[in-house]
Amino acid sequence: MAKRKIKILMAKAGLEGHWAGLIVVSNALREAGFEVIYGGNMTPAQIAATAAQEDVDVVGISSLTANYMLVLPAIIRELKAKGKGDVLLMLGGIIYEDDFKALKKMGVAGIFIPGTPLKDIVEFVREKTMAMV
Amino acid sequence: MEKSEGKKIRVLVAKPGTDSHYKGAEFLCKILRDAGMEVIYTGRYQTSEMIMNTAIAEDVDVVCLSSLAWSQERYYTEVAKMLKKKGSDICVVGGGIISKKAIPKLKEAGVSGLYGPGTPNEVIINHIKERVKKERWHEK
Amino acid sequence: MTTEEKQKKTLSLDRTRRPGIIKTTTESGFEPKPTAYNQDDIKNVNYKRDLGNDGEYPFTRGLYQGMYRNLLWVSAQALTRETAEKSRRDREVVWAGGADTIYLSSGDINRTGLDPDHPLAKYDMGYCPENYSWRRLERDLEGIDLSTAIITFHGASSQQDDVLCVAQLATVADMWGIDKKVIRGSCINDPISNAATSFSIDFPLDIGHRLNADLSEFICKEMPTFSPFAPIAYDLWEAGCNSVQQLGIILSSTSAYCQEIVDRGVPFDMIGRRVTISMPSSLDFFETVCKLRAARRMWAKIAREHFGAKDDKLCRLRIAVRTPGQTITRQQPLNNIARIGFQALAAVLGGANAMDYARHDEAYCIPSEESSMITLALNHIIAQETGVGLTADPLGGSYYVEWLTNKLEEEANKLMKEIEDMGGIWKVAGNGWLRQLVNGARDERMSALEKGELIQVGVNYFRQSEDKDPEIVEYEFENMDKVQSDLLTEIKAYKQNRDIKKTREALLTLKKKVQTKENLMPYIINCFKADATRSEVLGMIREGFGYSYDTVGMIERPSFLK
Amino acid sequence: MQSEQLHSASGIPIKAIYTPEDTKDLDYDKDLGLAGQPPFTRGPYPTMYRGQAWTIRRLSGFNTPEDSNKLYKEEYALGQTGFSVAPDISTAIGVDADNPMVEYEIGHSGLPLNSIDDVEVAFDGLPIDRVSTYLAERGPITAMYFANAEKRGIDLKQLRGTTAGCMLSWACLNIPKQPPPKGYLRYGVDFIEWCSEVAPKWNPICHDSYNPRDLGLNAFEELGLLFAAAIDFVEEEKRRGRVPLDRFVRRFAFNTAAHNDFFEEIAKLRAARRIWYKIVTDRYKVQDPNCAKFRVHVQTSGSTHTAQEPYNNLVRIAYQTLTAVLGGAQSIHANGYDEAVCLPTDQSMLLSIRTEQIAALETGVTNTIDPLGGSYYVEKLTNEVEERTWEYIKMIEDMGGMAQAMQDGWYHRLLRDKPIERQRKIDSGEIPIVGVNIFRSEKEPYKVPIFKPDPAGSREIQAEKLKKLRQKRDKKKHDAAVKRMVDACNSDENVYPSVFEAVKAYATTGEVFKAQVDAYGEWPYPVGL
Repeated sequence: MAKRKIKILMAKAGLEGHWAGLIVVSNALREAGFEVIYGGNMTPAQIAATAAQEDVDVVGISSLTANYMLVLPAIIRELKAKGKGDVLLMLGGIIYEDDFKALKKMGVAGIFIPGTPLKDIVEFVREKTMAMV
Repeated sequence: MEKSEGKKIRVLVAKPGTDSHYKGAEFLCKILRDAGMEVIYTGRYQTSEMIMNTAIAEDVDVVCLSSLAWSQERYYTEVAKMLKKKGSDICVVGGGIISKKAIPKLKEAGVSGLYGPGTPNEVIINHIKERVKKERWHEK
Repeated sequence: MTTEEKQKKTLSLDRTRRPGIIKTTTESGFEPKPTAYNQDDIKNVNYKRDLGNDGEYPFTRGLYQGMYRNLLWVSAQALTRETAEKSRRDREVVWAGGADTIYLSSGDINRTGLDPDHPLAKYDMGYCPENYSWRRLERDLEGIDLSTAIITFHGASSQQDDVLCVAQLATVADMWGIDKKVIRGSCINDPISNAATSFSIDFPLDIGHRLNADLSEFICKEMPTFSPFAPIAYDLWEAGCNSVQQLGIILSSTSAYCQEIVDRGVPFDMIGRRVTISMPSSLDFFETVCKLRAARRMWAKIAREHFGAKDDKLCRLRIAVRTPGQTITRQQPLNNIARIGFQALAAVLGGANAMDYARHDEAYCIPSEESSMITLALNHIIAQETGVGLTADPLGGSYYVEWLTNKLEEEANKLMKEIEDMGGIWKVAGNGWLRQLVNGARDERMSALEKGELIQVGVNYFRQSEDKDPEIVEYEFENMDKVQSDLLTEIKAYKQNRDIKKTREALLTLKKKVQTKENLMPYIINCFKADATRSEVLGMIREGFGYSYDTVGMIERPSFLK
Repeated sequence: MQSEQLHSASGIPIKAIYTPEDTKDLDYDKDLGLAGQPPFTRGPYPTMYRGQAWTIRRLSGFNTPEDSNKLYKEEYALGQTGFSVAPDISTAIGVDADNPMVEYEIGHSGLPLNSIDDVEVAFDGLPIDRVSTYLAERGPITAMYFANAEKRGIDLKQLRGTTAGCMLSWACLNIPKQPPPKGYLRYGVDFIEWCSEVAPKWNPICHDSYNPRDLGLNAFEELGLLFAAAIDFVEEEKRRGRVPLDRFVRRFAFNTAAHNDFFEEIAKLRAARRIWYKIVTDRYKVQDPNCAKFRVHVQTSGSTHTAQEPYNNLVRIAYQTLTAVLGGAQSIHANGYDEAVCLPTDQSMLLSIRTEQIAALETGVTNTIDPLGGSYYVEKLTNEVEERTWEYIKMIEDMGGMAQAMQDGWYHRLLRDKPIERQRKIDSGEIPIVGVNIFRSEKEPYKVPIFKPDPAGSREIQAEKLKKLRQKRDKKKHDAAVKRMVDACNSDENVYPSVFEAVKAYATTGEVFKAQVDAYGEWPYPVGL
């Protein structure tokens, strides 16, 4: 049977405006053949709702204001509540190295700082979602 | 009476080892003279023995050692030790490009100052005056 | 905090309006006019005569057509560690990072003319290569293809050291059976700036004079792709000289050195292609740019008018630029990255042919790998990101730049004339006049710094209290006691195991040859081949000239030479 | 190793050498003139940095007004010569801290300013009567700033500073609760009219192309947007005819980004001055040349920074700063080298101030005015940039002007496509970035010190303050003032006199913005993939 397309929700946690990174990565993933839902700025509740409604496999969050330690727990909580606790969660932007551990523990599968080659991100998603298709 | 105030402070400015950077040392001589001290300059390429001998022969209060070479840590401590061994109470003050690591060891050996490039003159001068005052208290 | 600094601080807290610039004169003391420069200030400029296109006489706008579009400047990085192995290890890192040359700079012992077993060397040995024998140099060059490498010797203001370095290199080439003609590189070989600055041991000028000519002649004939000399204005800057003084002195020396070998019957064609000077990129941005442009134009004229060069290619002056270590501050070391950046950019805008950078941690330690990599990145950022290399001489035509270039040339020519009238550069180097000039310049700069007329941000302007730990990683020497005792054992063994009769003969022949007019280089090379050490070679030359064997007068001639 | 580019960063072909041939059509008096003389190509003021160095300022602010106040005092002590205030996102979108919508935003990438009280705290003890202040907002916060100045007994007529208020940068931040472009235009023009009367020395607007530029636009596209937007404002006032145009444009300020292409950035600033002069005098026939001075604040470009080998950014920042100096900027913000790694540490803050001081006081580039003036290359490049900018302005005007182009979604499509295009060029190596796509080091990168803000708690603090504020303020007075403000918004009179009264009656930031947005309804940004 034909492989189904992997669905990815890309969103900015909260309201900050630096969305160039989000757009660039979303576009790269789409060009790599994934189905990308570009969410733009969303609250944790909106992210979870969309994730459930669209039944996505991956959620990508971008943060450049160091608010991720506040937002991610909320997002994960909301996702679980919506029964999407199993999505592949990735985080990109200005992420402090000393948070990596805590984030991984929280369940963030991939962390990408500025300057990461796009192909690395695409590869990451492909690898991690291999089993899903 | 207190030497450091009464008699002029006598300083030996010395350059141990093969380090050839003389500008710092010569400039130091100038500012110390301008500050009213008697200054003797050994010139370059001195061994610790030579420096110690001159220091004692000239009966100076302070030896200022200047070097931008990495041997400074050992030369400075050596000169300080030799002077102590000879029972002299001449103080040893060091300057030059000194690594952060070396500073505690040098202080321990009794070498004070340890000023790097860009130190304001008055800081050095005051330090020398203070140091001499401290070391010469018994001559009151 | 000193009272003066306190005032600065309170002043800064009470600024009602932004201050204008504090120093309104250029490094050489020119006072630019208060209004913008315009075409009236360069009325006298004739494009064809004074500028010309890139790669055209008088090369004001650059030596080669298209300049960096086609070929970037050579990027050099001096790096030495306490052992040959470590030096190689770290050099390979910077080579991989984009450094172009094998840059061998000597340490205090070599520059003073001593061997590691000299009493004065006991604590100083081991921080640098200490190539007392040709075999030590061979170790540095192990596995390197001499026909493709660029080898830069920097005797750091000790000319006799340059002579011995090149002699050792020639020895290695002979021993490896490599044609010396293919070896590319350069040495400083500038006894006059030694005499002017005595940044290294005061070496007798008559010996320097002879060795300078011998080395130049030897290189021109035997190693035609190697630069016979690169007079070092860099040292003059460090000693306090401004751009005018640098240009005047260095170009006088350059033409004096050329004259020497021309007088020995070497055609100028054999020198002209390799004429190089080493310039500092000083703090003054535009003076640095204009200084390089002026130097090329001045030399082109000298080559054509004085040395009668027919081919314009023989009128090219290559300029290797170094950013001055003296501008590196111990206070807030990371500020130095911006300083090095500005100095490097100015040199590139001036059309430098080679760059060699100070490192931002120099006021604490020998360059760490980190600081070296940052400087390399700086080099690549200018080359690849800023786009300044897109066109040749991008500032050409600027009213201010052309005015300043003219002004520098004009003033420097005056100084050259003055030197000429006093009997030439050798004369004034010998009679102390040059040294006086330099000392005067030094005192001026020192007092300017003291008075705060010359500003060093973080040092005499907005100085911070220094309790904060500077954000640098110092390079740490490991186990120097062992390094040094190993070195002593090694040189002892080397002296014992050599064929002492052969060594003795070679050395005594050298000493004899000093009295003749013959070129000493082949005899020096023979000494090295016979396993003589540097200070032995030097000792023989000195005695041949009637000086003491030891440069610092501490030791006697070794018994086997009695 | 050889430089591959043979065209400038914005695609202008660059020849191997420029000669007098390239500038033979240059008419010195018409095209350049001396500094301080029309067309101001060589600088807006006759003595430039010889008379007065540029303002050193950094956009900053974090956690709370209290913490930010400490930061501003520190910056000033280090030699910064102006304040530059970044409101946090909640303030930027005009939502008060106690609104659940901004639960995670308080104190992030700026400071919250919810009322005149917060403004008072933020500027407590700072010499705002002598030093100029830049407020990265649209008007309401400035009204609070003015009110606070009045309270401190400072004559508004003497107050110096700038209000950002530019639709370009706001729109591309893509944040909610924004009015449509025509609403922006209306309130912006209202604010300019009001300022030109109550605070004539204040720059009522700073047309700002930094954000779009940093999203991947090139030099002349940046200028094109900048001037197209400025023209919209003038056209609007021309239509209204409430204040004479010379008074209206006199204090226009501009804000651009400094990128890597060294000479193109310098040429850009020189061209910009000539273009603005032509717009004001030729197109709008404003007689007083002082109204035609392009006065610009330049910020080094964050998008050129790398998280790899962060200290390399010190070099980029130094060169970008130098382009601003050689280009004749009036005010410069050198970024922190670590902005791609973390929020700037106090060390990086100090370094960026030092970088500007080294350029100003050590390099001697300030010794003369427009030092590159006359350079065959720079003059030619200046002309090239100017030409292309005019074309770009025309293109936008053909779309009905900047506001219309935004309304139609053109602007946002541009901002969506440019970053993608830029990233492609980086991946393909067309844009070389040292340490990223060339000379990328395989080794473990060295560590730089990290600053981690902890705004946790800021929200509670601010919410608490608001609670107190709502209790303490005179409800009757407040409600009346707010009503007047709402009425003004819904009529076509100038809203700012009523805003001024409202904030003095302790109307909150949220209340002011709500009134303004409600009058037009929230504008849904046309952004998506």
